[in-house]
Amino acid sequence: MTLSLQLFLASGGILWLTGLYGLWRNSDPIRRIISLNIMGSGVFLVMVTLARRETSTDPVLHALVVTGLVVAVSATAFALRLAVASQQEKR
Amino acid sequence: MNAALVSMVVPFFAAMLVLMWRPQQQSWLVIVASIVSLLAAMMALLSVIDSGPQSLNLGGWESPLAIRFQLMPVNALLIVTTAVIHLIVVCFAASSHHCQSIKQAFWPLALLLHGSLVALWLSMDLFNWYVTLELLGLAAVSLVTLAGHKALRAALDYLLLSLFASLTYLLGVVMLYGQYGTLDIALLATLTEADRVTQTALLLISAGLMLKAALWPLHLWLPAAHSSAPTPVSALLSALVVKAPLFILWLLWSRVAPSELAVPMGFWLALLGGGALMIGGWSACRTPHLKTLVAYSTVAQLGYGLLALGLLLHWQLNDLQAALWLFVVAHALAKTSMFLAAGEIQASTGKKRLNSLRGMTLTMPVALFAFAVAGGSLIGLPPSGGFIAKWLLIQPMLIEPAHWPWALLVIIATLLSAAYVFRVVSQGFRQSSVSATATEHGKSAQWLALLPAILVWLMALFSEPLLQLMDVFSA
Amino acid sequence: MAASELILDLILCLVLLSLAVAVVEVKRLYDSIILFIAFGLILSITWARLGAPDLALAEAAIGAGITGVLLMAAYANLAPKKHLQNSHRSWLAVGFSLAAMVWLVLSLIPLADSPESLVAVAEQAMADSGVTHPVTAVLLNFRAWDTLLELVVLLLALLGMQQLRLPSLKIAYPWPLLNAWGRYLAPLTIVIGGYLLWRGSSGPGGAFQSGALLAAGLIVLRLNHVIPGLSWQHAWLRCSVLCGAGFFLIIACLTAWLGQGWLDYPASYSASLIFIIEFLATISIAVTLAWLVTGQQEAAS
Amino acid sequence: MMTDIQTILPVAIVLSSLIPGLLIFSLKESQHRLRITLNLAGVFSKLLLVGWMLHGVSQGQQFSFNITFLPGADLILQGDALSLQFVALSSVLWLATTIYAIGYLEGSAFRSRFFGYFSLCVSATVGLALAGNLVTFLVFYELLTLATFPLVVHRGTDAAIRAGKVYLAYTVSGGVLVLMGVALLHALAGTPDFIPGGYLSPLVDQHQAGLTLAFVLMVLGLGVKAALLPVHGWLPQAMVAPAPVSALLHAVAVVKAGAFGIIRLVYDVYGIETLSLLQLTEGLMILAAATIIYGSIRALQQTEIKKRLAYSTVSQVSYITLGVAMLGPIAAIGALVHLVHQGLMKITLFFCAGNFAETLNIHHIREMNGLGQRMPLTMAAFTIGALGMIGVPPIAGFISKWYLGLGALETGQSWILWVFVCSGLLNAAYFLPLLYRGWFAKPAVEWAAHPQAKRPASVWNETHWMLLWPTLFTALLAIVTGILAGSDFSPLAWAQLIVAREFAP
Repeated sequence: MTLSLQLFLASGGILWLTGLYGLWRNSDPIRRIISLNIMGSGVFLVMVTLARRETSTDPVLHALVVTGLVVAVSATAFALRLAVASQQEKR
Repeated sequence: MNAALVSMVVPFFAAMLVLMWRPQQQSWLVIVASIVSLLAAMMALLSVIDSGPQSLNLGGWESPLAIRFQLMPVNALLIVTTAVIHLIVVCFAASSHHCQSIKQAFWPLALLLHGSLVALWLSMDLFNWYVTLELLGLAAVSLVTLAGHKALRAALDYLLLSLFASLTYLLGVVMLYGQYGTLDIALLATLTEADRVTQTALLLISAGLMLKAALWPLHLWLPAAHSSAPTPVSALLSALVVKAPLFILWLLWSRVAPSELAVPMGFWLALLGGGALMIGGWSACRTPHLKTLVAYSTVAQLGYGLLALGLLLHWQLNDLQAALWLFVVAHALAKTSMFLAAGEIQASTGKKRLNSLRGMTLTMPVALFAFAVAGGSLIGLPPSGGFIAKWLLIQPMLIEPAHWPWALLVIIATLLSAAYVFRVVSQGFRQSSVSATATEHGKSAQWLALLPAILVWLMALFSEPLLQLMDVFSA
Repeated sequence: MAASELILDLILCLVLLSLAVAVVEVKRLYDSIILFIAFGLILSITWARLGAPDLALAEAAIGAGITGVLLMAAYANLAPKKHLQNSHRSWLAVGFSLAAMVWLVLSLIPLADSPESLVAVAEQAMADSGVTHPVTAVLLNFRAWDTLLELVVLLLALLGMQQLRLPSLKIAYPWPLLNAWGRYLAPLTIVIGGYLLWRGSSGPGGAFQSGALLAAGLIVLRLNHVIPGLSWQHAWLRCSVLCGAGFFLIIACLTAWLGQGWLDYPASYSASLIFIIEFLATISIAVTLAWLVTGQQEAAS
Repeated sequence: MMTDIQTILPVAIVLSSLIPGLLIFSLKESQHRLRITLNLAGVFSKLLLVGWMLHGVSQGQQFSFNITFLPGADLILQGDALSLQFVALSSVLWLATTIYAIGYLEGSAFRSRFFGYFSLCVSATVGLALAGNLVTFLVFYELLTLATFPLVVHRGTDAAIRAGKVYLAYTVSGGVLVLMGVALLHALAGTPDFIPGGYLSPLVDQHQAGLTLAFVLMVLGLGVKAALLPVHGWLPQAMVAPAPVSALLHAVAVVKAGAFGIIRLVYDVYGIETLSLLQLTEGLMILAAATIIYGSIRALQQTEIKKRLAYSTVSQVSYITLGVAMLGPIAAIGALVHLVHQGLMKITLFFCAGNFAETLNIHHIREMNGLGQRMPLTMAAFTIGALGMIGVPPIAGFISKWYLGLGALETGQSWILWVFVCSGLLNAAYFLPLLYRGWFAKPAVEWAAHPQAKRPASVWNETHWMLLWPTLFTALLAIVTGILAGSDFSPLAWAQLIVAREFAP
């Protein structure tokens, strides 16, 4: 079990970095927002994996992930709207 | 503690009331809410002075499970500062003619920002800070977008960087939780060891917070966002919002981090602070636009905070935290004044550039005076709040000959800040070709811009109780 | 057994990672969005695999579903020339990322062996929480303050979007199939949403999942022009957006004023209080999310 | 009862100019009677209060007021003999300058702003003089910088703004150096009150480097205002300011603030003993001597009247520094009395220059030919000031130079005598041609045909009475203090009192 936990932890970290890389690499706001979501997914993956370390899962971490998800979706919605607005302005 | 909760809840409720009933005359409601919040904040401060730090476990659960609030002298002071600045800013927004167009949307956002800030100051929980930081970020970005189309690009960059910073912060928090199984600052402080996980986690958290606080070299978003925002918003952002991450950074490194990590990190933080002072000051001296100058000055002044924090950690000197927080409070007041004055001037001339300030001593004397007086505190001229803070900062630098190079840094920073402040002021004294007609309108807004500047100079007279307050805490 | 599970995990991870890299690297924005939605679905499978069914549900509804709709909507409203990747690959960025990867992974791996958590404490407190599902207990009782603030985050996102004064989403002529399906789908989501909410006190589910589902239903109805555009003019809409956070805050104040302390529910009422809060929160979440997706209807138009 | 007054009096002296100043800011341009009333009320109440305190101090009373400020450093205002020397000088000259300025600025714009800042400057100067410890001194020292800047740029022309920037660059840098010096001393020794003989002697062994650095920092910082050699550049530039500003502030208040600071530093902070142990005054002496010679030479090269006077100020103020640095009692008397005498003479000269410019638009030396026929009284005042500067008896300047020379002999620094001789000759070289032109040269144009003004009906009307009378008043003072130097109430007697207290074992 530990091995696959390590695997998921590492994947979470790499996802986070992939998002970071995407953020750096892209200039288009929508792609940047997607990259941010990937970063977020990486963090959530780490959290869910950590919750799995004991026989019973850690409810606190799960609750934190739920909160994090809602925060992420609100921010994403707002950011996308802003991106559209700012690009429409440019035209 | 209850008073502090009232100070936090009142803005939240007021925001909901404004949103729900949408009264035509909203300003009185907002001002009353701010006054109530300020009174409650003062009562909280008094209660801390009387009976020392207080702790509250939300929901009545045991400490590792519950989110914990703690009222200490430092955050009581910050709550009062927040309330004072919000009160001044909403009064300014209500009285300035140039803020008419943004009012409807401004009130609820400003109130939510106020409540969120107080929630952040009170909390002692790493994840709860993540939520409050998100609140602050969203509220701040929404407020920036009030300026209309020109500000959208800056707002978007601000939002993306802020979200990125939050996720960086969150990863670090999760790692700390994974390692130590708690999110509470006080508990973590007893557990942490100087291992690899802790180090990485702390670095991630710090990177996220430094980005949010626009600490050099992660400051690039700040000048665009703060200068394109509407005037009252710029004041709130520069004065308060960027200080919130600094607060967390301070608690984290001075409490949670083991000293093996904190001492070397302190050195680097102090160096970065020095960099902020130099680069921020230099950029402020170069920019042709008034509000951008003020925004760069925020970058530079945050460098003082970082320098104080870094040296506090590096030398393990708790005395420096008084310097750190007095810097924060003094800068908050002075910067409010500067932004309000600059914004009022810019709105009335309709031009962004510095040279539109010609003849301002005649047309808008109070606004220019406010700018100069606030600038005096930023430079650190006595007897102002900024001076007290700087004085406390340089004392430990001077006592050891080995520390003298840091003092040199402060000298250069002071000269740079003097250079950019007087760059503006001397423009105001320049003769203007425009026929000199003193404008009567907007007088009250100008006086409101002057008010925080006067407060920051009054701070010097009350330095004794302020310092005692800080001592209560470090004892 | 363990080996086969490990292989499954390995495959999951590889798929996730390669999808993520593809999302970042593909040329066309449209592909990137589609891949991201797929990524969200795989992620929710991963979470189910990791013993987090309620999170899997939330991720499927919120992460993949609503975010996907949002992305597609934004895509539809953007200038076409913006869709191509413009920058060349930065080897500096790649190099930095690889170095950071090694460092980050090395610091993450030890965490698998340090089982420090609040599991025991939470289990102990469950009896007094008023609910039986631990995640709900954490969300609405142990760390209720986080949840309250999170409702405010939603509200702020809505306020921010609202005052951008964008025209409402361009909604094409309803797709016939969608139209037909929508009439069945929407009521179904309401039923499932209600079930999830009710179930939340004892099993996987709860306010966020059901709110997200309800929002999806509302969105479908809106896309079919069954319900009119959402506007701040309507008092009942304002009411439903604010009721979650507002009621929560009132309860918090009342417990601090009359009861034992901030958010400290009286033991005998805690179950019902939590249910009312969840119910109102669900309404707020559903309306806010739907509103965020479909956009503000200008009063004038 | 008496104790109350002894606490309040120092504050009252500062407030007597501060409050009218703040009130004047709020006045409209047109409320010009009220403004004059406020100004004069401030001036006379200040004179009254200073007179009261002078009396008290000569009787040996202590005046002191303090409020808490920084940890270990209160804000203290106190009146001792040394402060009063400076306070009395600035108050009397404020009277003269206020009347002069009212006449000078009649009808021009921004008068509320001008008089507001002018009063703030005087308040800062007086506060600086009354400061009871280094931190208080620092506070007023920086305030003085701030309050003088608007006066330098008052005219708002490009030249004025440029000069203002130069002024700020020098004075703010100087201020920072002083701040660092004060903070360094505070870190080492705290900030006790000024005390004759200084308070640093216990630290000499342990903190030699710190004390040396602090001294260098502060002398450099104070040297900016005192116009010591490498950092004197702002003073000639600042001459774009209106004449009353040049007269009171740049000839007296600001430069004397620097010199006064050096006096305090040497006598009441470090103390003579400590300084001779640290061997720091040698450098200060050389710097001052060099400034004296350099200022004189530069003055000789100037063709504008105000510029020449400005470089003369650079040179003359360093007499004070030199006298202090010699560390002997007689030289100290010379330095202290020169503080007053030079002020009286130099303000007279600047008033005269202002009168020439205002009445006949004369700015350059070559235009002065035959001025004595047109403006005999002003020219007479100018002559008194110039001769005093050269050191001709019985004018005040002679007294101070005499004591300085004696002091040089007493401390065995005979090379300084040569500096004085040399400087005296240079003084004569740059002042006497002006006198010659004024009295004996033929004017280029007949005064009757001069475009600016017709010949006045009577001698007393050669220029506006508000410009003329202050000039004559200060010129008279310069003679009287010289002639009556031996009496009990002269600046000389007061300087002897100070030195008796400072050098008392």
